[in-house]
Amino acid sequence: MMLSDFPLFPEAASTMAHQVDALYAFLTVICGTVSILVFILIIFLAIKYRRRPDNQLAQDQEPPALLEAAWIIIPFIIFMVMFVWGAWVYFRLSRVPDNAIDVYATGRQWMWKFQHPTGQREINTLHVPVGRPVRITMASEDVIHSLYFPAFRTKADVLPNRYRTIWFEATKTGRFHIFCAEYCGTMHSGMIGWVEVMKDTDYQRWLAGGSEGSMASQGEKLFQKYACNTCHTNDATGRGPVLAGLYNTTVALTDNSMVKADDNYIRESILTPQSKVVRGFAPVMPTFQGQVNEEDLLKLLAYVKSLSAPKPATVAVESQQSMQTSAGSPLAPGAGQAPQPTTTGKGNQP
Amino acid sequence: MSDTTLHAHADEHPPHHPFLQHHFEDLGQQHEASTLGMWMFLTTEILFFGGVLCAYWIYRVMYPAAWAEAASLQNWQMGAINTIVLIISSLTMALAVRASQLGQRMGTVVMLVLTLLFGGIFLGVKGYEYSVHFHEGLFPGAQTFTWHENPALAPQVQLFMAFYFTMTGLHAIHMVIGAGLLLWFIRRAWRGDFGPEYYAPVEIMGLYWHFVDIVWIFLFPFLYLIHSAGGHHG
Amino acid sequence: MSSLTLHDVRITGAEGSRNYINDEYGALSWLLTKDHKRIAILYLISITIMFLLGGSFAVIMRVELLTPEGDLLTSDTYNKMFTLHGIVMIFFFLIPVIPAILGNFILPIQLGAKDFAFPKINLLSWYLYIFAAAVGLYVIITGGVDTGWTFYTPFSTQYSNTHVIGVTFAGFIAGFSSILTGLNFIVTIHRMRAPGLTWYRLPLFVWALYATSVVMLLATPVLAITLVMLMFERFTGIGIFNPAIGGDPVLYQHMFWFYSHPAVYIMILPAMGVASEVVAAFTRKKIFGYRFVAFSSLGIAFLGFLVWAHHLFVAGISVYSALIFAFLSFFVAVPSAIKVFNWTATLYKASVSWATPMLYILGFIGLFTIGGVTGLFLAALGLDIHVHDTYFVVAHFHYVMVGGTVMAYLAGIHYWWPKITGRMYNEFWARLAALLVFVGFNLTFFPQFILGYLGMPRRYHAYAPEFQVLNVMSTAGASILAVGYALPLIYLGFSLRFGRKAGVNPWGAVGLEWTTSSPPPKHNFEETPVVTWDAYDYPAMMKAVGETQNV
Amino acid sequence: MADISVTEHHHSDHAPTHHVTPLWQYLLVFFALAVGTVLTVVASRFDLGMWNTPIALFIATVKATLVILFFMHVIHSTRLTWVVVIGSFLWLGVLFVLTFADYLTRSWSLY
Ligand code: HEA
Ligand code: HEA
Ligand code: HEC
Ligand code: CUA
Ligand SMILES: [Cu+2]
Repeated sequence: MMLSDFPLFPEAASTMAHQVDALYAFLTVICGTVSILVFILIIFLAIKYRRRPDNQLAQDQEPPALLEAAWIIIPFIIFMVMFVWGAWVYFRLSRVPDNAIDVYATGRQWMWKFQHPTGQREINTLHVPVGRPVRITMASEDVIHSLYFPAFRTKADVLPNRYRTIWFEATKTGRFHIFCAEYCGTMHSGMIGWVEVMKDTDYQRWLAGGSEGSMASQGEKLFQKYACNTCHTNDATGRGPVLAGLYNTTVALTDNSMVKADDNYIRESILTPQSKVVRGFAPVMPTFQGQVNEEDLLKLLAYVKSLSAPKPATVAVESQQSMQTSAGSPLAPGAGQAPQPTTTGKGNQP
Repeated sequence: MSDTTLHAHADEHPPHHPFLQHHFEDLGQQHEASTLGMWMFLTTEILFFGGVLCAYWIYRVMYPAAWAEAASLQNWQMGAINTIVLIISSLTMALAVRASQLGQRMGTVVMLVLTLLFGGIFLGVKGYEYSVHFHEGLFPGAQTFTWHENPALAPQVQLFMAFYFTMTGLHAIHMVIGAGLLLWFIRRAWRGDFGPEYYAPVEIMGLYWHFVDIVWIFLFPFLYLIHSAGGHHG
Repeated sequence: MSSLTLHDVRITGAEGSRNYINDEYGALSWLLTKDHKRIAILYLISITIMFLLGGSFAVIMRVELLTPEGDLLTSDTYNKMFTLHGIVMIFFFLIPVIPAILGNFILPIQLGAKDFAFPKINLLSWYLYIFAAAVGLYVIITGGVDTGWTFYTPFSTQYSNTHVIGVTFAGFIAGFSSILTGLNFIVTIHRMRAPGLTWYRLPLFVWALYATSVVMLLATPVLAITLVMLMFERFTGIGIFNPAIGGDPVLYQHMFWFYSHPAVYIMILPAMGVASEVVAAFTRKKIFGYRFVAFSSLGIAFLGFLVWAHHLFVAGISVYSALIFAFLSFFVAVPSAIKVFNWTATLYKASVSWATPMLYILGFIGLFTIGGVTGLFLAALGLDIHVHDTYFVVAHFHYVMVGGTVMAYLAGIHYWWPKITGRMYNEFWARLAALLVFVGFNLTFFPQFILGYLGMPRRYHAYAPEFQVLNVMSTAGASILAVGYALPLIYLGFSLRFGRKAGVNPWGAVGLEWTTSSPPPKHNFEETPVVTWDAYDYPAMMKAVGETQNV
Repeated sequence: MADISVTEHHHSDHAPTHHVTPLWQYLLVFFALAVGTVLTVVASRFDLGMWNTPIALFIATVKATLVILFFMHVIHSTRLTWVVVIGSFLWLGVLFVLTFADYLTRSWSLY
């Protein structure tokens, strides 16, 4: 009668939910069996061999030693099955499908802010289409939060110093809980919301309704506002590298290492530009730490990502790369134009 | 109880040494127990300093440029002098242990006093460096960190300085505790407590002092002598 | 030959003579004592008080959680409640409880030593504990703290406006207390064993405490330095985990769990030691696979250091390192399994007494198994994503900590109570309490597994209405549990005055502690014993004694 | 080596061999430590590319080992002491290796 008030199993509304549930069921069966077996055995043995006048003394009888090996090896094999299965599910939960659509999220005490690439913004509610993988790129403005969708069986901590991503593909339309799962202060339990899963057509209609322009176009405005465009021009004449086509390529750094230009790399390039300096360039880019807030940062990110548009970008990539190799090699070893740290200290010149 | 196979021969001891505690069988057991105890304690110290070193290395790998820049703000001459000073004090400490092993009362006292003296010099130099950093605005904190000669690196330089003060500060606290102990040991040595039979306390004091020296042996290159990664860029 | 020895030893302790309790009188003779047995009593009193305090916080929380709305307490108060509950229970109750009370009392006696290697340091640990507890109480009285027991940055360093420095300082000091205890244990076990007491003759409680001490020594300093860095950061405003200057909050979590995961083995290993003692004593049998059980303690201690980041699976560590840590997490389960199966096998063809300590231990084995296997759920990466930071985790750790360690502690205190006080408690009430604890415990925490899988996050002051029924069950269970815990306070206190005299060896158990009078004399033994028998050599003893008392 | 054994005063099976290190050994170790310090400084003045850090670490480790073995008498200590010393550094290694296992693989991509 009260079944709706007394659920034993959460709703499963994503492609991964059933896989997590299957793993859960497997573990419950194995572990449940073992636990019950242990209970039954101890109760049975404790009753059967309870102390009576005729067995004041334990019979000094040792079970065969083979047993010892058995209960080391058999559980171990079972454990390894659990590990492999768990790892497999984890990997699928971590690996974002390539065709995912993007949503951006910011956590702050105590609300969730979502932005869609088309520019819609919402608080504590998230609209997504059913049947399409959705990737959420997110960061926190203050402490650590954790974006949790129980019905999708996924969550990820939202950090103040870098982007995390989380993805899901909803399989049902409807409203599902959003919780904050990492303790974040007074209203931690109030940092909740709903995810609205809509039919794709409804979703497209929803997206069309009213906006301040796409995130990328807002990012473009910021790109001018923060004067990024003074250095990052569309051709190789600027002081900074051309950003078109940068996203998801591999970048060579001055210390000869290579990094992938992913979300976090771009974020880092803006906030702590000197920590990874592109080969062939002087570390002259100023830090924007403390000047660009998380939401604007996401817009800049969306803009830089939008520059990877295929047509002109392929040209840009090539020109940028050839520029780097030609300009890079003569500059590389001890070109002296970089400010040498040793000149600023005191008392350190021999 | 008359059954002699049951019980240790409790009263075959010669008269008890004045420093033998009642629950030990003899001075050998006491000596062994106390040095083992000290080593256990040093184990915890290794992990104590090791924890902060681990954090330090994580960031050093993350921010090589800032680390090199920040290390160049340290006065390496002072660091080098202090390293030598501390090594000398370690030598005198070792000699103090030796003197007490050989029952040389005055030798022990003199060596302990020298150890204290060099330890004091070390702390003096360290204090001087601290005051200079303070004036340079290198002390981490919203108000106190005013160093911005290289604005792009300043945040991570501040991070480095947080390590600098945590690590050298903890080291200095250990030195101060060591100095306090030395004072007490000098008194006991003067009183003639130690000798070939009973020098475990001096040995333990030595273990502690050498450990503090070892910490510095690592801190010196870590904090003063970082060469910029990759060599050619800031 | 060994039978003769046992027989003789058994009659050495003379009744009614001077013992450690009536040896000296006056408050100072207790507060300045260097006798490990008196220090154990000091710990017994102070740790019990802390347990009641931590339990009161739990009761307040459970009452608040009766309804989905946060109507009884404000959010801030609730947050302080679970934080203080966690801190008091972990740092001031569970970590010291078995080593500092039972270990302190029994370990030197089981080794046939007069005292620990460093009696003064032993007393110092107690004072450090008291000092830390005092600082903690001061913080509680002046407003509390709301970070959760894990003190995650940057909340703890920059956003909380409660007494974080005070309480982390208390944790820091308590850490030193536990370091010194561990140090004392290790040196004592290495250097103070009675003649003839070789490693393989040691009771398993000693092995367990040895492994525990290793963990204490190697893990606690890292917590200490982490808390120092945290205090420094909060103090100067700028520091090592601060994202604004490039710090990484996840690094804090690494360092915190480098201690705190091994710390859960600081909590469970001594409990496993007690279990081995009690199982042997009440089956009158040598523990099956003695060496396996002994070495599995060391195995757990070692492997326990390699798995800490299983607390960080969703915190933002790399996928590859998550795989490593999950893989290693399953390894720790192997030595735990060895123990469970060996205890169970010991019951086979034994002479099982249903005395109170044994009831608790039978409960312990079952509940620890449930707690342990649900740990496997959490270690299975893909599943942890869903249940991390939900009540599933809360249920898991209460099963291992309350169902495991607290049960084992209760078993231990009942088992050694006659030795400690010289008196027997009332068996009827004791068994009733054991039953209540078992029932109340399961009713409290089993529903939380379901809640967790349903998705109820932990540290929630108000929750979604569909979770209410299970929460009400949980609160109901907690009230039964409270009665179950209150009873021992009463009947054990009662036994001090009215209990039957215990005699040297009321259980007919073997072990050096059962060869000296109850309560033991000041220096434990009239003369240093020489050991010529193996641990738990019941057959030999039984032959020697002839007939036994019924228990 | 003019070792003076003082063990004959002990009548316990616990008694360790109490070894008095000859003076010249202490002085030699001290000299090595001083040289090591100078070497560290000198090496840091040159740009050795990626080798600067390993060299500094190597010299520091050698110095520390000398102090542990000779000043702290581990070379003449019981096996247990060796275990304790080596064990504590191994444990520190666990902290380093597993923490770095996270940081160094964070940028690896998933396939
Ligand atoms: C006494 C304390 C204790 C103990 C012993 C354990 C034991 C274990 N714990 Fe637990 N744990 C905690 C206390 C403890 N834990 C606490 C306090 C937290 C939360 C902290 C916080 O966030 O506040 C936690 C959280 C926690 C997490 C993080 C969850 C999260 O936050 O997402 C994980 C993940 O892997 C975990 C795993 C394990 C494992 C694998 C064991 C293993 O050691 C268990 C091994 C035992 C067994 C497996 C049972 C016996 C075995 C058998 C009978 C064999 C047969 C079985 C089969 C063949 C299936 N624990
Ligand atoms: C040893 C460890 C230990 C122990 C014994 C307990 C015991 C209990 N714990 Fe808890 N618990 C933790 C360790 C422990 N806990 C930790 C580490 C956390 C995480 C904190 C965090 O998130 O930071 C936690 C969190 C936690 C939560 C989750 C809070 C949240 O996330 O929002 C809950 C909720 O039900 C809970 C309940 C209980 C209950 C009902 C008991 C019961 O077993 C308690 C029973 C005891 C009593 C009822 C006291 C008996 C006393 C009397 C009867 C006398 C009356 C009192 C006086 C005279 C003063 N605990
Ligand atoms: C003073 C000139 C200057 C300004 C202003 C500037 N940059 Fe840069 N930027 C550079 C230089 C030079 C580099 C290459 C060296 C480096 O990596 O630090 C660079 C690198 C980058 C990179 C990494 C490019 C790559 O190829 O890997 C990104 C992304 C970037 N900048 C974004 C921005 C954004 C966004 C802004 C404005 C908020 C901005 N920059 C403002 C000079 C500048
Ligand atoms: Cu945000 Cu909890
Ligand atoms: Cu753990």
